[in-house]
Amino acid sequence: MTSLLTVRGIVKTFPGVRALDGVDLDVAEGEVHCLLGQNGAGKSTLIKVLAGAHQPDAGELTWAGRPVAFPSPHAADAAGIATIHQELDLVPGLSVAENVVLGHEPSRLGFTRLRDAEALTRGLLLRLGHPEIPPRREVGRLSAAGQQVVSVARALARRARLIVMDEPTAVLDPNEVRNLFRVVRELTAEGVSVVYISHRLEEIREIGDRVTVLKDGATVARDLPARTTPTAEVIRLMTGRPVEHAIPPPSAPPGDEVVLEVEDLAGADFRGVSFTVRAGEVVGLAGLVGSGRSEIVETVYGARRATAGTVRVRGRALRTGSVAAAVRAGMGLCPEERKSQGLLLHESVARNVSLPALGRFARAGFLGPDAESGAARAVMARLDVRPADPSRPVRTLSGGNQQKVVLARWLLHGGGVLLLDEPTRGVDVGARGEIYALIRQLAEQGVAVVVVSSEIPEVLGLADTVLVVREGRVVHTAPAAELDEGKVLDLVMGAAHV
Amino acid sequence: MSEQTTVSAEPMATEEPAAGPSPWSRLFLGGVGHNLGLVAVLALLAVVGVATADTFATTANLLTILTSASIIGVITVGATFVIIGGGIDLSVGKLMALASVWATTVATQSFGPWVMVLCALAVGAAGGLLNGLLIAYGRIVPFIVTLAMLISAQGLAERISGRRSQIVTDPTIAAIATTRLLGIPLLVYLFAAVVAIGWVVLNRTTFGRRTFAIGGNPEAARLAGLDVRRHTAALYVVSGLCCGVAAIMIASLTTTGSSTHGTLYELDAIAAVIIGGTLLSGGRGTLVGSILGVLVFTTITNLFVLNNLDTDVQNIAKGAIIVAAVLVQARARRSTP
Amino acid sequence: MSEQTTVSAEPMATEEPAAGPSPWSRLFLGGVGHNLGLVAVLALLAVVGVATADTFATTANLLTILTSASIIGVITVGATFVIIGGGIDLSVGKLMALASVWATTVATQSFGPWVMVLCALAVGAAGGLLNGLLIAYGRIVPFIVTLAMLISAQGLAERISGRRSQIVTDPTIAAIATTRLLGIPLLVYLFAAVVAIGWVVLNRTTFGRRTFAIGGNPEAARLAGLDVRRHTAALYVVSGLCCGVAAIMIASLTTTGSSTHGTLYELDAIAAVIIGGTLLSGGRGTLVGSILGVLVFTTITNLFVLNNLDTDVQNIAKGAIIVAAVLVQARARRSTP
Amino acid sequence: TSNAAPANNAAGAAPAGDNAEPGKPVTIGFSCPAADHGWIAAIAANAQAQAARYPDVTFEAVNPTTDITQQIAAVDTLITKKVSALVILPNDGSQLTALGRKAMDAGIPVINLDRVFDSPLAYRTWIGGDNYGMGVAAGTYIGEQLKAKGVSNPVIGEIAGIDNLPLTQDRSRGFVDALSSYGYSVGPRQAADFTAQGGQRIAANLLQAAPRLDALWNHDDDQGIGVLAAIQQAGRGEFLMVGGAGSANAMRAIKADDTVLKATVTYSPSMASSAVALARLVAQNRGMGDLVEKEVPMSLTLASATITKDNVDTYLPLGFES
Ligand SMILES: Nc1ncnc2c1ncn2[C@@H]1O[C@H](COP(=O)(O)OP(=O)(O)OP(=O)(O)O)[C@@H](O)[C@H]1O
Ligand SMILES: Nc1ncnc2c1ncn2[C@@H]1O[C@H](COP(=O)(O)OP(=O)(O)OP(=O)(O)O)[C@@H](O)[C@H]1O
Ligand SMILES: [Mg+2]
Ligand SMILES: [Mg+2]
Repeated sequence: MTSLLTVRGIVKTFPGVRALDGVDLDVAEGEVHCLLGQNGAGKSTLIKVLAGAHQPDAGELTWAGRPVAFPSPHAADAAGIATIHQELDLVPGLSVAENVVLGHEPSRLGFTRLRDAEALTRGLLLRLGHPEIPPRREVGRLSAAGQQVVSVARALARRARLIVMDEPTAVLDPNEVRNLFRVVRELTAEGVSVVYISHRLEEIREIGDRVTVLKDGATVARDLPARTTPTAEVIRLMTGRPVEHAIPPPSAPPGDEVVLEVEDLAGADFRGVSFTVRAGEVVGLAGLVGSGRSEIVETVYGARRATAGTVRVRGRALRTGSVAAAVRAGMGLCPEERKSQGLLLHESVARNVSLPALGRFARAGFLGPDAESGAARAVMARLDVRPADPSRPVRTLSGGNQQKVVLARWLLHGGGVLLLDEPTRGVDVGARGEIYALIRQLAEQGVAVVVVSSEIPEVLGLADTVLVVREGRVVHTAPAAELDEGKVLDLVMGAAHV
Repeated sequence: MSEQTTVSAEPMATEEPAAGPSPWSRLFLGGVGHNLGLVAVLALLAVVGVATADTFATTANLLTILTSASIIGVITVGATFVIIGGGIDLSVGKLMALASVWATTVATQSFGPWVMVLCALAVGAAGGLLNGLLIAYGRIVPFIVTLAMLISAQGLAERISGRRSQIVTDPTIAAIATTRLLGIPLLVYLFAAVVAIGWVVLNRTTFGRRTFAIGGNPEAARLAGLDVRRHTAALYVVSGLCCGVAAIMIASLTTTGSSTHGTLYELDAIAAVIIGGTLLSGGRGTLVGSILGVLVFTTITNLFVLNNLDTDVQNIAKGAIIVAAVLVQARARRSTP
Repeated sequence: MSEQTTVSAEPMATEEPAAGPSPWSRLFLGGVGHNLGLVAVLALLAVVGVATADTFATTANLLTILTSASIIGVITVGATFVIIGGGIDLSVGKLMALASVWATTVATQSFGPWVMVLCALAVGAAGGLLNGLLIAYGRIVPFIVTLAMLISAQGLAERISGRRSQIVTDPTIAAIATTRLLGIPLLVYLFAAVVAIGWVVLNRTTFGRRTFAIGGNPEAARLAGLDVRRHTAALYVVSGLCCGVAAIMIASLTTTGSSTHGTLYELDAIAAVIIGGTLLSGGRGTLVGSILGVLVFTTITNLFVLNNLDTDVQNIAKGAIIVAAVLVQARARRSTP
Repeated sequence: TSNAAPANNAAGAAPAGDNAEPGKPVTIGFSCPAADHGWIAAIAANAQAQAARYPDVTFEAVNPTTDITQQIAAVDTLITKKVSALVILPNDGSQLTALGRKAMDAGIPVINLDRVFDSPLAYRTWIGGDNYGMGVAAGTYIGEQLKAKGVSNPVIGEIAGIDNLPLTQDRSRGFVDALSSYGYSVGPRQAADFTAQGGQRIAANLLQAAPRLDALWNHDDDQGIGVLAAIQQAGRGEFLMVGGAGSANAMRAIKADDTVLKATVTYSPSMASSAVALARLVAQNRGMGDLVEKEVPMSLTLASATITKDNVDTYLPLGFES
């Protein structure tokens, strides 16, 4: 294998953080090179260096045998590196086609040739298995999964020699992951190299050729064979410790008291949803991306207006369309989009954690300085949020720890009902295990939990009862013990699955 | 409401096509279609006009409305670019005043009309460039930079003019406001030309589409390899150029160059752009909407004068009408797909 | 320039504590600390003042600066709340004018000073409430609502006053501007009191904390169970109340209630808030910064008056100084952690 | 000081008679609104020029401003400096009354120029134009002309200045009163803003409101430039127009007699020259030479003259540049 890209000793510091501290990486032509590491290990920072979006403080890049520097995204692009960034990097107000060609618009005399752009886009979407996405549709109106597909299409449009994918599958369901992998295989067959980042280790095993592991901004292992290195070994390298990444089984059956009752609930895109959650029970919602699960839990929570149906907590009906009422009744929601829906990124951890329970720390509306930081410190310790400093701005925490902050918020608020929408999206294996353990622990304390997840094993492992959602209807309800992965997959796909 | 709830946080839609024959007509209809509310408001104002003033529906009066709209309209075209690109330009009115003063000094006028036009355009573009450089490369927020420019341009205009209205003696420039082609004032053609050019640039050129990208998600635009800074600076130059064109127009219309021209135009222009459906945060908007917004404002003024209302009543009513117009517009938006 | 671009979009920091002795002093120093640049600008202006005008450093002159700052300062306190909460209020100046007119009608004055004060506060609060309801529940963008309010309030103030300055005959109200305690004008105490209350509310109450949350991420605040709409409406009431207080102050200082009061105060207040480091997009800012911003503006004006500069030169210089001040401020920010 | 170079047309007179003799040296403080208008620019220039004619006068002008609080602060500095007399043209008379009172109490005589203070205790002498009289002059001229033409039921338009100012209302009142003595009334009336731009905008729309006009009074010659432009652009000429204030431009147009502008009624900025002369006399405890009284009178209202083609040459030197 000839080496396409060689990275040596890259160092990158942000004010107060050493994000990269001597990273080495070798990418060969036509391989899928996997980059692994915990949240905050520096994966995204590294690929931003490769994309010319960050300038390294030290270190060397060699591209096709020649030393290079990428002073701007444009330079990396010109060299033949295309990047799919972790945060959705699309312009919501532009059409799909315009996003795909952004920066490389086919044009004559400055006039964009929209037809050419649309034809190109249509071809790429077809190749990605999504001919149904109209090239003229505004990107902001697509689902998260649809947007991810557009990001991939955009990278393909560049005809690059190296495509970097930063957690492209976080918002994709199994069907679409399969589609993506097919495309990746086609690419590598043509000699294109792919750097692939994911927290789902089984994906690495399926698509990867070699693995490089980052820890605390440094390379701790290079060029491990992706298919043969034992999972436990990879996790040990990433975390520096052996981690139990299986989901702990429930230690006791749930109680009898019904805490949450949802009856015949309907919203814009779902109908006739009824279920109950008992104290200590975990109910899982399985389904494809876009099947309406998020909409269901958000409607239960009052964040969206229900068109019909009632939600009762401990027998008392909630006012529809009022989050405040739901929170008062003891409900809490960890939303799907952590950053845009869950966190005040620029505020401290303590202030994020105390937000719903703020009144408790005030006397007649007045707060002492750092009134809540003690309480915040306590819940942070319970969840092992790292670093354990309540005054740190949340944006400086890694993804997994940010997720824990949202959980900590509801732990501190202490209601009886917790709604978790994709609680482990973008969370590394280590933190994932901790979140699983926490959900268990809460259930054992009598909290009624609803979990939405696109990862079927996760739903099956966590839930006592599983609801399968398809196109806005609950198509199947069963105890988790009666289901297995294949069966659920059949159910979520429905007739579409052949 | 339906599934739109997900996106309802974004009250505006771009000139995105629904579905139609050619892409050109699609885009144009899109622009109007999304502004049906404003068209309805204009129609309503017209009904009120016809009902309350017999002269409202005369050609002469409609041309008066268009002529009144022409100057602030040209400025609004530039403001639309800046706002869609994620910025704001408070300096437009006084940049226009400065350009009008500079172009009408005795010295400039002695060189004839072309030099006057060039001078106005150059002053506008230079002011815009300074705005743009300070914002894009000096990294100062646009609000502050353009406010400072407003203040300084006003001072400079006063200084140059000695705080006197400078009379336009050049017959060619003076003739712009009095010439008519096929019965329509030249100023209206100029206005239409600037709008047309602006529309084409915004919707049909790479520059225009990149403006949306930079306003909608500057980080994504940067990662896509766009030179966000240069483009941002260019947007303020566009706005400055529009001010230069408007300066010539107002010098001709009032037969003067004066530091008092364009007072509060910045608020009028921004209000027209926002009423027209452009997001103040950038990334989405239509030029057609902005122009409709300008027409709403100008028609309101015309109605007031035709009905001989007192200034105080005019003001009270104007505020209420603006709010009502936006409510109608928002309702119309929500009910159309 | 390089990689900083990613984070440079966030030039400002909150009153977020660095690390220090007591939490209280930490927070206060935090407010000043993050505004070291502005303090430096003020110091620089003071040096220029002492060098160019012998009367600059006199107690009388410094008190003149503070008195001049007091009215726009009170308004800026309200504007800071609104802007941190993610909104904007263009109506402040004319809401103040309306309140001053209403509180000084012959009828109101006949009821004595307390009723006058109550009247001003009620008018301010009512105007703010109307703003707030239209924005929070009518879902119209703040720029448009408050611009409409500016225009209507102006008209109403003209209507009520019959376009004449109404003389304050009540001796108690008139005395506010002339009374001094320990040599310091009562207006300055009032200003200080409003700032102190504003600071405590913003930094020490759940209301203030929620204001930051709502401005920083309204969706997250809503999903955390905050009543974002009610809170947003309340912010405009706070701003309106500040206008009411300012109305009494200006009525006393000028001994009149007039529809001409407060012209362009909206731009001054917003500029002070932004120069003070508050993000126009909301979520972050300090009250101390806003007040320093007001002092910078007032000191510049004072310097100009003492040096007897022409208005035109004043304006040219003022624009340049504003840009320079923000550059100094930004530099200072970047170099402190 | 504002407009350092005295304008070449600055109105005023060299001192004559007894009062020409230099008296005790005095310092005259001066404050007026910032000029964004030819009339006010002329006020500042005239005051400055007049003061320069007296060897015994030191002229201290504070910088002009449109912000009332700034003007208060500026005049305050003059009081602190203990000038011998103050000439004040306030942005708003009511709002500066307290300060005028303060100066008078401190023993500094105040010459109140044009916009009047609320209390006579706040000034020693008031000198200003006659806004009401201006309206009367305009109304009378228009009345005479229309009567001579024998027009019945004429449509008479009015374009005011800033409606918010008391002076605008006084002018309008005088106009209405004078017209009513001819049995006429005002038809379309709109307010502009003393700028050429405002004049153009309002006039363009007003001409649409009135398809036929017989006469139009425009309060201000500065905004009149815009009004005339709009009239020309609309191709109208069936009526006669009267201006206000008396700018050099307007006078030249009247003299040329090629537009609808046939007359203007004065509100001359020469009053600033006179105010400085009065301030000097008051500060030196002298009276007005030709009067019997030993003191300067308490109040002087200047008459508004009507300038037409016939007398324009006499007034041209007093006209101010727009
Ligand atoms: N712009 C920035 N400013 C300051 N710190 C940053 C910035 N970007 C990243 N960091 C910090 O650098 C470290 C590495 O972050 P990075 O995003 O590269 O991690 P990652 O491996 O991609 O994690 P994840 O799996 O959660 O995506 C983290 O501590 C992060 O907080
Ligand atoms: N391709 C698409 N285009 C437009 N809207 C879509 C698309 N896919 C889904 N949606 C919208 O998303 C909503 C359902 O998505 P929701 O987020 O509730 O589902 P989900 O099962 O939680 O999926 P996800 O994992 O993406 O959150 C529906 O309102 C649907 O209209
Ligand atoms: Mg990452
Ligand atoms: Mg979901």
